[in-house]
Amino acid sequence: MSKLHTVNKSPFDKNSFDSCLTLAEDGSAVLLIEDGVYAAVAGGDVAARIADASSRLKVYVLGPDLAARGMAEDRIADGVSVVDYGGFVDLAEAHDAVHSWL
Amino acid sequence: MSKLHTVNKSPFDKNSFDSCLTLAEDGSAVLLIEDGVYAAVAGGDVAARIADASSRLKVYVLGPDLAARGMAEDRIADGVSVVDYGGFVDLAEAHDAVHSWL
Amino acid sequence: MKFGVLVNEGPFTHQCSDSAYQFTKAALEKGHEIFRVFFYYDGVNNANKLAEPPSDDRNLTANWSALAEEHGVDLVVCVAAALRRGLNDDILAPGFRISGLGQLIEAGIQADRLVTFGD
Amino acid sequence: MKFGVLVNEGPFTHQCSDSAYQFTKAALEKGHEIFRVFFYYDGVNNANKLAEPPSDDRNLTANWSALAEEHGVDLVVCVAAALRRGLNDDILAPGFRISGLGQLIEAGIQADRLVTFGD
Amino acid sequence: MSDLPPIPPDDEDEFGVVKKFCYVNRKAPYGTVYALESLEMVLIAAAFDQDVSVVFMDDGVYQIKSEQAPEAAGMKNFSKTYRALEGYDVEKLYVSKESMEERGLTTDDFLVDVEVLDHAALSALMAEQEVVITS
Amino acid sequence: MSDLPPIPPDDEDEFGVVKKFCYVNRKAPYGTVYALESLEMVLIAAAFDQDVSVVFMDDGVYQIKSEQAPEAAGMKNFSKTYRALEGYDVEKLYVSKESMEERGLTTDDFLVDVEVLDHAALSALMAEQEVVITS
Repeated sequence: MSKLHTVNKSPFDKNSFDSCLTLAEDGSAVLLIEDGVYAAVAGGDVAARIADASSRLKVYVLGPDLAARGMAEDRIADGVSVVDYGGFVDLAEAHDAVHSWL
Repeated sequence: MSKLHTVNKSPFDKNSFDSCLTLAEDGSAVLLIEDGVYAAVAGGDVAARIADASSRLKVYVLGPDLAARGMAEDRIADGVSVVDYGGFVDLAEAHDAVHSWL
Repeated sequence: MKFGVLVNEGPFTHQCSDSAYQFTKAALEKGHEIFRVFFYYDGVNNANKLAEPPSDDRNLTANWSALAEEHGVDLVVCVAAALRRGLNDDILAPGFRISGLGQLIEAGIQADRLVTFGD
Repeated sequence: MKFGVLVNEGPFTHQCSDSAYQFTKAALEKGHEIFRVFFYYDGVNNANKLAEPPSDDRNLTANWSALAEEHGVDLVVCVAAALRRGLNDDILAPGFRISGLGQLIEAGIQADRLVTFGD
Repeated sequence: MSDLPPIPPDDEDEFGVVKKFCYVNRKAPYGTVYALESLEMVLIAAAFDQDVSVVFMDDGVYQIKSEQAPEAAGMKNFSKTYRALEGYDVEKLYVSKESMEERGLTTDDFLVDVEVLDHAALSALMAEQEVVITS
Repeated sequence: MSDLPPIPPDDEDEFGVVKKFCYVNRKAPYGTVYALESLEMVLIAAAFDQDVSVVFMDDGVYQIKSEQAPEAAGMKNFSKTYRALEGYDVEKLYVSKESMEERGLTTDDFLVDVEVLDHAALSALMAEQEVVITS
């Protein structure tokens, strides 16, 4: 079973991002949405955690939610891919189940 | 101006407790309510932060909210006093303003 | 002493409404005056008279209405927040009134303490 | 593919309702089937037809109703969560229906994917 | 809960399909309503005879703390419903070892029997689930 | 905002009392509604001619990030209202230095002019306030 994990909370505000990266099984995908997109442009420790995870997980960020928050795509950490809502649907289809880290 | 600060979030879940302890001015009071009461019985790092702060802040916890969560008063960290809703009102009266860290 | 109370979240969803109610009741019991309780954000949902909590659970809307009835507490719901959330006079519980945000600022000015409850 | 969608928060308060709506719309545009959208917790507030958002803002309730009208999407509001929060048939927006939690479990069983949006 | 659903007969299998449903609880009780209403979802899934697992992690481990007494705070005590889960054949209750220990809790603090899993075991368990419901 | 309150005349002083009102914003915009509705409170306080300060700290610093474009996510762009604050004589905007730096932001990222304060200065500023409104 391969899963799509979504994270919708800022990594500075809540532990959802950390819990997701810790528990997501190898080979699964993580999609950052809503306030979760700040993780993709946070830099520092958060970027290092994404870099660590990217050997075993694929990390995506929802473009419309980044744009909403005024974050240009050139701020995105290495190893993070941008998708739109259609891409979100495609990811949900491509994995066996969706786990939302609320 | 002396303030009563309230914290209603678990220290494990959100940064409200840390932000409050960092920003509360010397001589003010901190009252832990709702899910904030877990800070009073957390032990470990959280208890150490309360101990550090208690030289310059007075820390209280709302008894009914501790009891709601099944936490006996013998788990409470040193330097934390228990009050009920009447005590909450008294604290709000005794300080010049109330700052709720939501 | 005069207290103002600000409630930012709906009943059932956050304990904030319970905490605000318990604080208000304790202040009245100590002989303080409650200048006003102002409901903002999802707090406006406290005033929905259609709410039917399970019979073994508390009914916060009824509790607030009782405070207004017994102690004359002024319960004010923000009109802008209420409109957005579908709360209007047709479904407003007894003892509540709908008015503008200025009523909150007035509470901040006139009350000795403004105490906020939220998420 | 058949998708089920679970919405846990009200419009105006959390982006979750927007995200669920955008996901549902994108799935339909890609030719997928939406088996059901289920509204639980404060998500039931999406179905309140009395909501009047500012004229320059989006109206999620109307958007959901339009999806039901144009694509036949089944919009189900949990009866227990709705009762508590004061949502009943009198104020239910077009295209929504009130039913039991079993409808969510059915969506979990029948849909190929259940996607949850919440706080 | 005020209205527990009927305990299902052993032979109920309404949709002819049994899926692995996993409820992941990461929020504390009482501060928000999620713990209570999530529990209602668990009971319904069981009534539909699905293969239900319940995970308590992060602040969700507080949901099953024993001796909850919310009456003085004006709230309803729903913690006894966790004890009723067994009657609905919901017996797969898991607790995150790291979450429990970080909060200074032990299995003696819980009001129901649970299996304690470390991160690796919990990750493996959740990877097998077909429907994950979070709140 | 759809309906900005009227800009008050200079001599308005409706209650004859001016208090120090401080709005503390600690939440990101769009994920939740708090940023938008808090801004409506700030405008009203200004219309009542109070001494208003606005603090952005923790994720609240994201509220004044420039170039917000929420239209593609189906939401309304209310960020231009921060620029309107000056017209209401709300000129005391403060940002937490530590919060800004932790998020990799600089004052060039903000859509309004702000004063950046470190923890000690922010603590001193907030200690002087008579009414603190948080969300």
